[in-house]
Order: sequence, then structure tokens, then C-alpha cells
Amino acid sequence: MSYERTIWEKIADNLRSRSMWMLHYCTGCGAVELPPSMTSRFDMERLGMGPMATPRQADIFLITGYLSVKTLRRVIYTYEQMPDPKYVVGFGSCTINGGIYYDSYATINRVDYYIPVDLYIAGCMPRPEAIFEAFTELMRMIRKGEAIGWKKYKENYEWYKQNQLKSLGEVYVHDEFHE
Amino acid sequence: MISLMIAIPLLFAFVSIVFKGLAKYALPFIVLLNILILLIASTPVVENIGGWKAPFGISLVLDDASYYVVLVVNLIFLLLSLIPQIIDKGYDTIILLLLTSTNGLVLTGDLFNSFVFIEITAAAAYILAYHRNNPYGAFKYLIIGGISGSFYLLGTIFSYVGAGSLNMAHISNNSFGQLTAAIAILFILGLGVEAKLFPLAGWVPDVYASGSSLTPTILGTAITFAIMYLTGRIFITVLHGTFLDVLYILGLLTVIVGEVAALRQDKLLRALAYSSIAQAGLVVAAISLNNIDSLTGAYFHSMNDLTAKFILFPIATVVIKGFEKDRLAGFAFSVASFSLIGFPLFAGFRSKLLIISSAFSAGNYILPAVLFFASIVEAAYLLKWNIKLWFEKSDTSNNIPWNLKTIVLVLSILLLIIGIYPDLYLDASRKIAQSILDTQGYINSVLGGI
Amino acid sequence: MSQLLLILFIGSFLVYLLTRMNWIIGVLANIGLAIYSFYRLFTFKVGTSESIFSLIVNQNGTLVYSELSKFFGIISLIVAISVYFFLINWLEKQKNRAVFNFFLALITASTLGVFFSGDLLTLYIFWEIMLLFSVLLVQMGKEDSKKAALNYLTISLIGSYMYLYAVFMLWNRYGTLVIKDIVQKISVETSIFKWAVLILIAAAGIAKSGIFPLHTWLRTTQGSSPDAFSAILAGQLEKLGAYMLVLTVAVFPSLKMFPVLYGGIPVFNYVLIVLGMISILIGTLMAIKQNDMKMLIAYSTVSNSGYILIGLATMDKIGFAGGLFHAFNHAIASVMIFLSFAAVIYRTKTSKIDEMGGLIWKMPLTFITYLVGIISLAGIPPMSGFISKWMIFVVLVKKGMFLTAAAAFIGSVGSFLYVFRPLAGVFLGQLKSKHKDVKEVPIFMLIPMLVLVVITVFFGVIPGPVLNMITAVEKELNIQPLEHTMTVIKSSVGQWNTLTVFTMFAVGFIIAFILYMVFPKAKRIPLTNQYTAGEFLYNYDLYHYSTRFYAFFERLYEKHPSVEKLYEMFGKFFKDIGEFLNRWFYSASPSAYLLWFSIVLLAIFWVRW
Amino acid sequence: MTIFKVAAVLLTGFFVGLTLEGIARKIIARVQRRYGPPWYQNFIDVFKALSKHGFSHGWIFDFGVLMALGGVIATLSFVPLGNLVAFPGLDNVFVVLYLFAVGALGMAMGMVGSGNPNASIGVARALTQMLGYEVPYLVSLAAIIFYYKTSSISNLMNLQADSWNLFKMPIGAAVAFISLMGMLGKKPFDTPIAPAEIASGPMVELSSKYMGLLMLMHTFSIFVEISLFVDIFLGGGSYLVFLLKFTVVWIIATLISAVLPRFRIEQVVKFYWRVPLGLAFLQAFFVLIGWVF
Amino acid sequence: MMNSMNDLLEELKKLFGNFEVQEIDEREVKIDVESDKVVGILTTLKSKGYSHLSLLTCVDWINENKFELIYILYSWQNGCKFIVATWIERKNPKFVTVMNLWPVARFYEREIHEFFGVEFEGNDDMKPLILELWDDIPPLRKDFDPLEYSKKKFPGRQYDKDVIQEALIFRGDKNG
Repeated sequence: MSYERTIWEKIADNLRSRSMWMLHYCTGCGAVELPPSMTSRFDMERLGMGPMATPRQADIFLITGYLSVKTLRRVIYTYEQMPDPKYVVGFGSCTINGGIYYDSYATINRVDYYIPVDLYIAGCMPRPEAIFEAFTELMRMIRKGEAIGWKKYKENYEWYKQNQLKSLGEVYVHDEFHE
Repeated sequence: MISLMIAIPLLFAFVSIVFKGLAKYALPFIVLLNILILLIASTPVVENIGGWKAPFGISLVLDDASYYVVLVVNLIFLLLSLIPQIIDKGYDTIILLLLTSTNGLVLTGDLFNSFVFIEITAAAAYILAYHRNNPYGAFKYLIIGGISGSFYLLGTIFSYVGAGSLNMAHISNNSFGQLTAAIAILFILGLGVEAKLFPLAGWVPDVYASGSSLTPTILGTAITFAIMYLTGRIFITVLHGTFLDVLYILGLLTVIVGEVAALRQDKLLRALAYSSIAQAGLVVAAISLNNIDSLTGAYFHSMNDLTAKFILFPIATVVIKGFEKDRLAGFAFSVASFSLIGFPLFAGFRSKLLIISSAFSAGNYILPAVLFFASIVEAAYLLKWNIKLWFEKSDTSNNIPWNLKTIVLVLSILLLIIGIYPDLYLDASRKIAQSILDTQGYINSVLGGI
Repeated sequence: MSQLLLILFIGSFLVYLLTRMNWIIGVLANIGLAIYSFYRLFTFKVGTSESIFSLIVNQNGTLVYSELSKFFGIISLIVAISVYFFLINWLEKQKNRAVFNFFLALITASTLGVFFSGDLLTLYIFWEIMLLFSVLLVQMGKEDSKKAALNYLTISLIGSYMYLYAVFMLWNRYGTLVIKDIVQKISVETSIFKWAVLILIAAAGIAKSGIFPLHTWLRTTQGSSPDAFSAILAGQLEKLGAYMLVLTVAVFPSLKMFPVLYGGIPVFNYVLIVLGMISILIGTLMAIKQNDMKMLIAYSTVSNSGYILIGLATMDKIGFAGGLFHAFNHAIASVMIFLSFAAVIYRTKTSKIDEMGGLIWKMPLTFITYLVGIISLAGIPPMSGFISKWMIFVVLVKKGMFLTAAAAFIGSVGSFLYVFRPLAGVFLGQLKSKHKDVKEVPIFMLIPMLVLVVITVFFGVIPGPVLNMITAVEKELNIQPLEHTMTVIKSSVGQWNTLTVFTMFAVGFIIAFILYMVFPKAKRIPLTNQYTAGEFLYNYDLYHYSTRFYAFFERLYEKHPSVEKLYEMFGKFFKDIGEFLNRWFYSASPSAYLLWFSIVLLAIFWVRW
Repeated sequence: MTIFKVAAVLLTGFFVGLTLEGIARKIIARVQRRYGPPWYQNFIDVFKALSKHGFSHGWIFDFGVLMALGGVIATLSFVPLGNLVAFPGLDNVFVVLYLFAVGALGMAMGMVGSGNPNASIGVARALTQMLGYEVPYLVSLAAIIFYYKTSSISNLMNLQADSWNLFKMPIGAAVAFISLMGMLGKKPFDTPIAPAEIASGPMVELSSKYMGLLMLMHTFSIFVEISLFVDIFLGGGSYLVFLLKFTVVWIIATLISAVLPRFRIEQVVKFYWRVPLGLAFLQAFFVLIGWVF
Repeated sequence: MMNSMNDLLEELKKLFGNFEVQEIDEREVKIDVESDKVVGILTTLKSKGYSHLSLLTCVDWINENKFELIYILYSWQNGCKFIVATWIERKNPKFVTVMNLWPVARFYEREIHEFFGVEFEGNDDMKPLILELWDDIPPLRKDFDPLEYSKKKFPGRQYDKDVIQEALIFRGDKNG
């Protein structure tokens, strides 16, 4: 379900697919898979991907593993700080349906209920091969214009916001630790 | 005729003991009488008391130098008499006594006679020192004054032994080899205390800073000027400049010590006392350079200094808090302090300029350096006081009596005028310097060519 | 000229009376006076000399209107006019305004007097008047300004009395005090005399412009004096120091008077260059440490006076021109910076950098003035500051003085550091909550600032007019004039064209702007929407980096010997001696008096007998 | 005529700069036994960054970025590339170096204008590091200018016809190369942009096109620095020979930076003002007494 | 069991009367004490060298309708461990604080309050420590059902298709 795009956006999507910058923000146990994918054996950089320190410069947001309520608040806050054509990749089953923590009072069961996720990678922490499979798939989707999570977030922002508030109470929390 | 100038104040001094309060109001007329006599008398007048010829009897000499010095001294007394508020009950006789002895001091041509008048001045000064119950200061002044008086007496005796007579002209006429050294030392010590030289001026801060506005105004101005004249007279005319370099060194020491000590003071009066020590030291040092320019500079500076002190001391004693209320007194105070420091366009600048140029032409490079150091330190603490009195918030400040305010204003305007057209003070001091320096003229006029 | 000076002095009394009535009229009168004298400055014919009322018995002072006095007169009057305009709104917050205005008028009058004076003593008299009234003005500032004023007075007096000492040495030697005659005679004297005279005269310049040994007063005075006056102090009074240095280096022909030591520079000038070098290093390193913005710029004045001194002392056609042009640039730049600081303090009541932040969003025009000011002060190309620094670099490199060149480079790159500290700490970064309602300063304060911005930019692009004036001065002091066209500055080592640099900068800016417009428009987000590593922040006052901005660099020279403490130690030393004297000699018991009495007796006997 | 020359200089700067950066990333990858991105990766990154919808922190943020890029473009236009000289007489060494400061100041002002303390810390570090490497560099240049008696870069270039300054003044060349490493902001001296410590320093708030513009500025500044070094120390003959020398210097710099860890900021200044400055003064002393090979 | 621990137990028994002792291993012993004697024992143990309160936790015995508070003390001199346990009511659990003995107990008690709802007099700092904006009964109590809470607060994915069926097809056991 790609939307109609001008020639410029086609070119831009083509470029975006070849130089995806990944936000260096590891939310769960999947983060341990990233170093091997960056270093010499798998080398993420040959796809044009590299870790970026700040959300302002990043394109992809990796949600690697279970997402507790408190981390979700930070994820939403960082997601909104990223510039516009941004893509979210969910690692492992915990992001799909809560995984082994489906019945825990502290972790959420379904990420795309709160922020749009473009691509899921199955496996209880996918190996670098699966990650590269996902990245190439994401590149194809971007080139085809199918990775339009950020547009969905913008269009039905109200729905997402209402879901977030229903589950989290309020996104920005003000307690003794945050002055 | 000039002996009347001593007689009249003495007479009224005794009269005033009888009529307790009124002498205070008679004082201006007496001083006016004195000035009248002075104006009538034309210079080089020599008057032998009791008809005895010069070398034997006492002779009063009124040449150019003593004419102007007496004039200045009497003018100061006149100004003082115009402010009766500060003269307390019993002190009018003392003021009259002081007037007689200072006139006598300046006019006399006879050494022993000058010793007598110095002792009378000192006595009057001791009582004055006691003015606002300052017993310890007065006592200290009494001890040191007495000793210096005795040394002065020794000096006169030695010169009598040497020259055979007590008359200054006669003494200066014939020289007496080795003895002059001893005489000079004795006179240095004798006059040193009154002239506030370095180690001998211990009494000055306690006496001047006793809180009474009368003592410093009189002692600091009139008496100091008379003593400066006397030092000049004795050391240059009588002793032909022996031991002037010792005097020079003592003078320099006094300047440095006076300024450094003044820097530390936290009370205004004491700081001003030290400043007067330093100025006196400076004048002595300038006199000891022994050339026409430096002598003129010395007396010109001494005149500026006494005018400034006449403004500073009364204001300092009366106004403690600040000049918020009466700006005029503040203006006078600032003008006086600026002239003391030597800022251009004020009188002090002219006199310091003269002293420095004379020092340079005499090839002496140390005096200007010391003078600059002194004026830097003086500028520092005087401006500190100026700023403190002018700009700090002051709630109460007792107002100054109107007549003091007018006199102070007149004097400060005088300082400004002198700053631009200095010839009023300059000619007077030039005449004083000339007459002190030509000893031969002095001898001829006194001895009348025996 | 004496007629102009008379008008100025009488005018200042008039200003005093007017300000007592209504302070706005007083300020306007002051502006009128300054503009009138600025106009008259151009009408005078160069080279005329008049006599002024006689100050010494047989000698009346002379006033000479030379190219040099015209150049420095123009600088000081530009500074004066812009600060007086600034006063229209600023003065109402200052207590006892009448006296403030009166002293300002007097200072301007006496500065012009100094520039016009033809003989050394008239120069001294105007110098002292300016000194006295500037001390009384300095102490009208904050509470510790009284002590700072006294500090300033003592050091300046040391300088001026050393100058007076030299004046008398000359007067005693030649009988005349007119500079022109002395200059002919002096080159034949013995070298000790020449060294002594020139060092003493230079002392006044060093004290006033804050070169190394006598620079400690600048920090406290600038820090605590009233803000408008610190602009005058930096702009006008420092240039007096520069004028005195020109007097010692160029008017007294140092080239003819001293043997050449190295690279065509006489020995005496080399001593001055070493002093200049030290003051650059001290100024830069200390400025980086300061937290109070006015003290920071005070130290930058120390380092810039070092540049002026080095420029002048090289006596080379480019170096001398560089020194003079730097005096001009430094005056304009430091006035702009101090006026912007005064505007900031006028609104935020504090001058500490770490208590402010993000003021650009509330006071953009003040920010632009400050920005252009620091670009010129730090010597960055499009502005005029760079041209003078370039000249000084070229002359240092041409003469092969590498140590001085290294100090100059450290000074210029260091100036990027310390000028950036207030920029980042005060204007950029997060806006403090207590400054939420700060408004821009009223219009009358903005006009002078923006006028100065225009002047700096104009002379940055077309330095022709100022360079013409400078070459005229060089011709007058018979130094080989600098060859330059309206916008090209030639030197034996290389030349460059200010206009092409500016056009290329504009071209680059346009290219960047085109790129900026072509690509998608960015969304404007509020200042509090920051990357905070995922944390929720509510008190953004703390989220601003401005305290100890260069902490890591300051740690390198933390335990540095401080000259200021040395002078304080001297001060205390004198006070202790005073204490000792007071206790031993003056308030002791009579028996002590006798002791001293006998000691004097013995001393005289021992010495004389 | 000069317009075409300037355009040529800018385009070379753009294309050669970005390709060489891509090649550098390839070299670093190969040093780390990785495959590494294609050589045109930097072009893609720049245009990708430019094409995104970013955030702006107010007019000073935009003005800072524009001033930065404008300043560096102006500097680049003054630098002669071999015999391609845009402004023949006017390319003075000090003018080029201090025009470079305009770009640095613009970037610094813009980044701190974003309001993020990480940016202020990064900028403070960048300025201190600049203080560190600028002084030895300028002193060594002063020695050369004093020796050749001219400070215009094209003259310096032509005067090296017989033997390069690299051989004439080896110590000066070494000092200049060390300062060049500092200027490039490569690994041993990239404390201002330390991603781990202060979240990529000044670039913390740079979102889309601002990031792109600043990457362009970074490329141009690298191009300016190295072409200065090549012109002054390696002769820099015809255009192609110049580019060859440029690549060689660039590869050496990348190799060094690929293996060295990052300096701490105090160490940077202490290092620069001890070893290189001493060597620079030594070189100046040699030039003074004429020991030039 | 170490003899030093033996005579310590004897001493405690003498002081505080009898209590049930259970030896876990050579250097570790567990004692069950009535709730009013706990503080006394803890102070004596602390004075005897068991200075380190390594853990203070609570166990929910729902069917005995009681909470069990467990204090684990560790001695650095001889490396032995004392586990002091006590039972408190489950309805509105209340106990005295040991904050004055060990400052660290403040956070343990705060956590127990958050997750079990036990009140500690003397420790007024009962703010939530770990959970943010918690709106249900203390979660670690046995009568709290996390699955139902998770279903209520964090809706999952609605699986309408038969996953097992699909897996079989995928593996090729069934055609389709």
C-alpha cells in the first residue's frame, strides 16, 4: 500500500534506503546483537548504516526486545524528537505480542499500538543474519515507499496518543528524580 | 614703634584676665591695631629697646622677611578671632599671649630674646594642647618642649661665648671655627621639635588630633610658619648654612615617615596631623637647599599649606559624617585637599612645581622623587576621605557656624586664585627668601656700620 | 584650539547646571557640545599652534593641532558621542546625575586638551584634570568601586608623576618644554639620560593603557565602575595611553636616538615590545578565566593595548599603521561591547555570566552589536579589527621576530576563546526563567550601538578613509607611509583586498542561502525541546553550560603567580610600616621621645664630628 | 573569468572532497578488516540528510549554519589548487587562516544558539583545541614566510620549484602536519565531536538539512586545510599533480587516525604547546641562522 | 554449624526465650522469631559483628493469611549469615522500622510498602520507588493477577486465525 510520490521523493527514498542512520539507543536484550552486526564479520556500514548519538540525526529506531512501561515513555519522547522520514524496527517477539513477558504487569504487549512499527524481526533475539535480512527488506520497502509508519503516526496521531495515555497514564512523568 | 606690636597684645592679655569674657570680642581690634602699625612702618626698621646700641642691647629688626611673616601671622590671628565660637572661656588670654610671643619671635634680632619668646609660645601651646581635655598629649608635649627649649638655650649660650654678644647680626658677623658645629647641632635639636622633624615630632598627632578645632588651626598654621621663618633666619643668616645637609636629611625622613604613617590612619584628624608633619618636613628640606628658588618655593609652599590647613582642620573637627547637608563646606574641603595634593589649577601645584624645578636646577634628584612619592600617598588618603565624606550616605552632620563657613569659602577661593595668578603669595615669599639670604644686608641694617 | 577648549570647559559647567534642572536637557547639551567639537575638529587647519594662558611664571603653554591629535581626537569624540547618546535612557538609573554628566563633559574636554597640547607641562595639566575627574566618576559605581577608584588613582598617579619627573629633567636640561624643540635637541644626549627620560614618559602611557607592569587596576575599575563610564574608560582613556606611547616611540625619534638591536628596531622599542608581549599573554590568559563579563573585557583591553604597543614600537611603515589602526578598532569595538553590556545590565541588573543565558531571544539588537563588536575585537576578516591585526602579524613576520609573533598568534586565537565566553554564556543557550519578561533596551540606547556597527562594517570593507588619516600621521612623524588604495592594503610581504574578501564572503553566504531555501523547510521548535538523552526536564535554567566555561583549559595554569596580589602585598607592606611608625614614634611614652632625642643627638655628633 | 575559476575550485572541493571522504571510510573499514561502504556513500549521506524535514531552533541557529558554510566557501575560493588560482595576487596566508575562523565562529554561534549544553561544551573544546594547534602552525608558517619574504600562497608555491619545502624545512613540515591532524578533527584530535562523551558535541541538535550543510562545510574545510598544506609544503604543481599529492596526504592522515584513540582536551593543548611549538621555534631558529637544506 | 554461631544462638535464647532454629548450611542459620522480639535480636546481632543488613524482604503466605518479613544479616568477620524471619498480619500489615540501625533499610521498607503494602512506623518516606503512576493493589501480592492487569492495561494482538493450523501447512504435513 504505497502512496503516490513525486519524482523527488522517489529519488529521496532511494537515497534514504542506502544511507540509513541507526539511533544508538538500546531498549532491550536485543542490543547485544548489534555490535556483531557492526563489526568486521557482518559490517552494517556496507549498507550505509551507522550508529548516531542523537535522535536528531537518526533515521531508524530499533526497539530491541521487551519494552517496559518506563522505557516506553522514553521511547515515545525520543521518537517524537526524530526528524520526519523515520522508521521503527521491532526486534524479537516481545515487541510483537509481549513474548515471554506477555503476562507481566510492567511490560507492554504490542509496540505498534503506541508507535508505528515498519518491520518486525521474529525470533527471541534474532541473530545478525536475520537482522541483515530485515535491513535489506526495510531498504526494499523504503525504496518502494511502503515504509510509511511516520506518515501513519502523523495522520492518526490522536489514536496513538489516546492509546499511549490509556496505557501509561501520562507520557511525561514528574517525580523526585526529574528536576 | 614696632615694639608696640608686642606690647599691646601683652597689655591686653593681662587686661583680659580681669574682664573675663570680653577679651574674646576685643581680639579682632587688637590684631587690627597690630596690622595698622605694621602698615605704617616702612621696611628695614631697627629699634633698640632701652636705647642700648645694637651689639649690646636688644634690637627688634623689621626687614622684608619679618615684615611679611608677621603680616601673615597676624592675618591668621585675625581670621581666628573672627570665629569666636571655637575660643572657649579662659582661652582668649592664651591666644593673646600666643600673639605676643609669635610677634616677638619673628621681630627679635637677639638670640636670647628669641629663646624667651619661644618658651612663651611653647607654654601657651602646652595649655592650648590641653584644650579639649587631652592631658596625656599635653604632658608629652610639655616634656619634649622643655628639653628642646633647654637645648636652644645651650645654643644661645655657646654663641654668646663665641661671639661675645647675643645679637644675631653680630654673631653672624664674626665666625668662630669649631664652635659653629656645636651651635648648629644644638639649634637643630632646639628647633627640631617645634619644626616637627622626624624623630622629634612624636607629640604632633596627639596634640593636633585631640578633637578641639582651636589647637590644630593655630599651632598648625601660625606657629609652624613662624618657626619655619626662624629656622631660615638662624641657619642661613646667622650660621651661614652650616649643617644644612643634616637638616635636609631629617626633612626628607620626616616627609617619608609622615606620609607613610598617614596612609594607615582611619581617623581624619590624625591623618591631617601627619600630613602637616610631612608638609613641615618638606618645607625644611626645601629651605636646606639654600638657593633663592628653593627658599621661595619653601615659603610659598608653607603659605599654601597653612591656608589649606586653616580650611581642613576646622571642617574636619566640626563635620564628622558627610557633606550631604552643606555642599559649600564640602567644596572648600575638596579644594583644600586638592591643593594639598598638588593637582593642577590649585595653589599647591604651583609651589610643588617651584620646589621641584629649584631642586633640579640645584642638581638634586632625590627631593623630587620623595616629593612625588609623598604626593601619591597624600592623594590616596585625602581622596579616600573626600570620597567617604562626599559620596557615602550620611544621615546626621552638624552644620558649620556661618562665619566659619564664610572664612573657609573665602580661603578656598583664594587658593583657586593663587593657583592661576600666584603673584600674591609668590612676591611675598620671594622677598622673604631674598632678605634671609643676603646676610650682609641684614648685618648692615642692624649694626648700622659700627 | 584654546578657544574650543575654553568653550568646552565653560560648557561643562553649563551642562552641570542644566542637568541639575532636568537631566535629559543636560545630556542633550552634552551631546551638542561633543558634536560641536567634533565639527570644529575638522575645520581646524593642521599644524597651527596657539598659546594658552601661562601656567609657569615665565613660560606660557602652547597648543599644537597636528595630524596625530586630529586622529586621536576623532576617535575619542566618536566614542564620547556614542556614549552620550546612550546616556539619554541609561542615566535615569544613576544617582547624582548632575555630577556624573559634569565630570563626563570635563573628561572629554581634558582628553581633547591632552591631544592638542604642544608642550609637556600643558599635557601634564590636562592629564591630571582628566585623571582626577575620572577617579571621581569611577567611584560612583557599585559598592566596591571606592577601593577600585583608589587603586586606579594610585597606579595612574605613579605613571603621571614619573612623567612629570621626566618633564622636569628635560626642562632643567633645555629650559624649554615645547615638544618640537626638545625633539631636535634630544638625540645628542648621553644614552643614560635618553633611556631615563623615555622610560619615565612611557610610564604614563603604560599606566593609562594597562600594559604589563601597571595593568592590575583595569580589572577592578572596569568591573565596578558605572557601565556607561566603563565604555568611556575603555574607548577614550585607553587611547590617551596609546597617544602617550606614540609620543614616546614616534614623536621622540627613537630610531635616531637608540642603536638598532634586531630587525631594524631600536633597543628601547624592543623593551616596549617585550612589555607588550607579556601584557598580551596576561590579558588573554586572565580574560579566559573571568566570570564577570566586564572584567573579562577589561583584560581583553590589556591584551589589545599590548597589540597597539607592539604595532607602534616596530616603527615600520606597516607596523606603525597597524598599531594606530588597532587603536581605532579597539576603541570602537570595546565601546560597542561595553554599551551592549550596559544594555544587558540595564535590563538584568547583573553582570555575572553564569547568572544569565539566552538573552538573544529577548534582546536581538544588543546581540548583533555584541557579535559585530567581538568579530572586530577578535580580528576576524569581514570586520575592521582584522586589518590592523593582519598588519601587525605581517610586520612581525617580515622582521623575523618569532617570539613576538607567537605571542601575537596566541593573543589573537585566545581572543576567540574569551570573546566567545560571554557570547555563549550570556546571549545564547537556555533563557533563565527570571529573565522571561526582559524587553529590548529603549530606542535611544540602540541608535549609538547600531551606528557603531555600521562604522565597523564600513571600515572593515573600505578601510581607505582611516588609512588616509594614518598615512598623513606617518608622513608628519616622517615614517615611510603605508601604500594602500581604498580597499587594497599592500605590504612588502603580500597584499590583500578587503572588498574581494567581503564579496567572496557574501557570495559564499548566498550559495549557502540558496542551498538552505532549496531543501524542505524545517519546523521551528521551542527552546525547551532539546535532546536530553531521554530524560524529562522541567527546570531548564540548569540546562545551560556557562559556569567555568573553559574549566579544562584553566586547570592548565591554575597556580599562576598573580601580579594583583603582589601589589596588594606592597600596599599592606606600606600600611604595616605606618603601623610600626605610629606605634613606636608617635604614640609612645615621653621616655621614648627622649630616647629618640638622644639618638638624633648622637647620630649628628657621630656623623659630623 | 574569475567566476568560472571560483566555480571550478568549489566544484573540485565538493566532488574531490566527498569522494576522498568515502575512500577514507573504505580505508578505515579495511584497517578494521571490514568490507566498508561504497566510495560514493558520502554523497548519499549528504543528499539524504538534506532531503529530510528537520527542526530549527530559531533564527540564530539558521544564521550560524549559513555563516559557517558561507565563510568556508569564501576561504576555499581564495586557496589556489595547484595552478588553478582564483584570485592571483590576493591569496594571503593570514587572510585565508583567519577567514577560516569566520566559518568556525559561525558554526560555534549557531550550535550554541540551539540551547543544548552538549553543544556549548563541544564548542568550548573545539575553540581550546584550535588555540592548541593554531599557534605552532602559524609559527612554522611565519618561518617559511620570513625565509621566502612573501606571504602569498601562489608565490610560495612557485618558489618551491627546485625542492619542496618538505625537504627544505622538514621540522616545519612535521609541525604543520601534526597541526593539520588537529585541524581536520580526525581521530586523535576529535575531542570536540566525541560521540560517546557529549553526544557528538556541537552537532547534537543538527537535524536534517542543517546536518547536510554542516557535512558540506566539514568537507570544504578539510579540502581547504589539506590544499594549504600541499601548496606550501609540497609544491603543488599542475592541477592533476596537486590532486594526486592531495590524495596521498589525505590517505596518510586517515591511516594515522584509523589506529589512534582520542586525546583528552587538556592533553591536546598541553601536547600542542610542548612538542610542536618547540619544534616550530627550533625551525624558526634554523631559518634565522640560514640552515635550510 | 560454626561453634561461634552456636554460642551466639545460646546467648540469644537466654536473652529472648526460645525460638525455632533451622540450620541451612555450615555458615548459615535461619531463626523464626515473634514480631515483638525482632528488633531486640537484630540489635544484639549487629553488636556481635553482624553489621551488614544484606536484605530485608517480605513473603506473602496467602493461605495462612500472613506476611513473612525476612532480615538477612551478614558478618564480615567470620563470613556467617543470620536469617531472622517473623510473621505479621496480612490484613493491614504494620511493622516497626529498623532505619535507625541500618540507614539502607529505608529503601527496602519503601520497596516493601510499594510491592506488598506493609506500613512501617518511623519511616515516613513512603513514596513509590520503582513503579511509575501505579494505580492497582501492590503487584507482588498473591491476590494480584498480572495477566488480567496486562490484558486490561496493555491490549495485545487479536489472533483470529488458527496458528497451529498454519504451522502444519507450512511444514508440509497438510496440504494447503
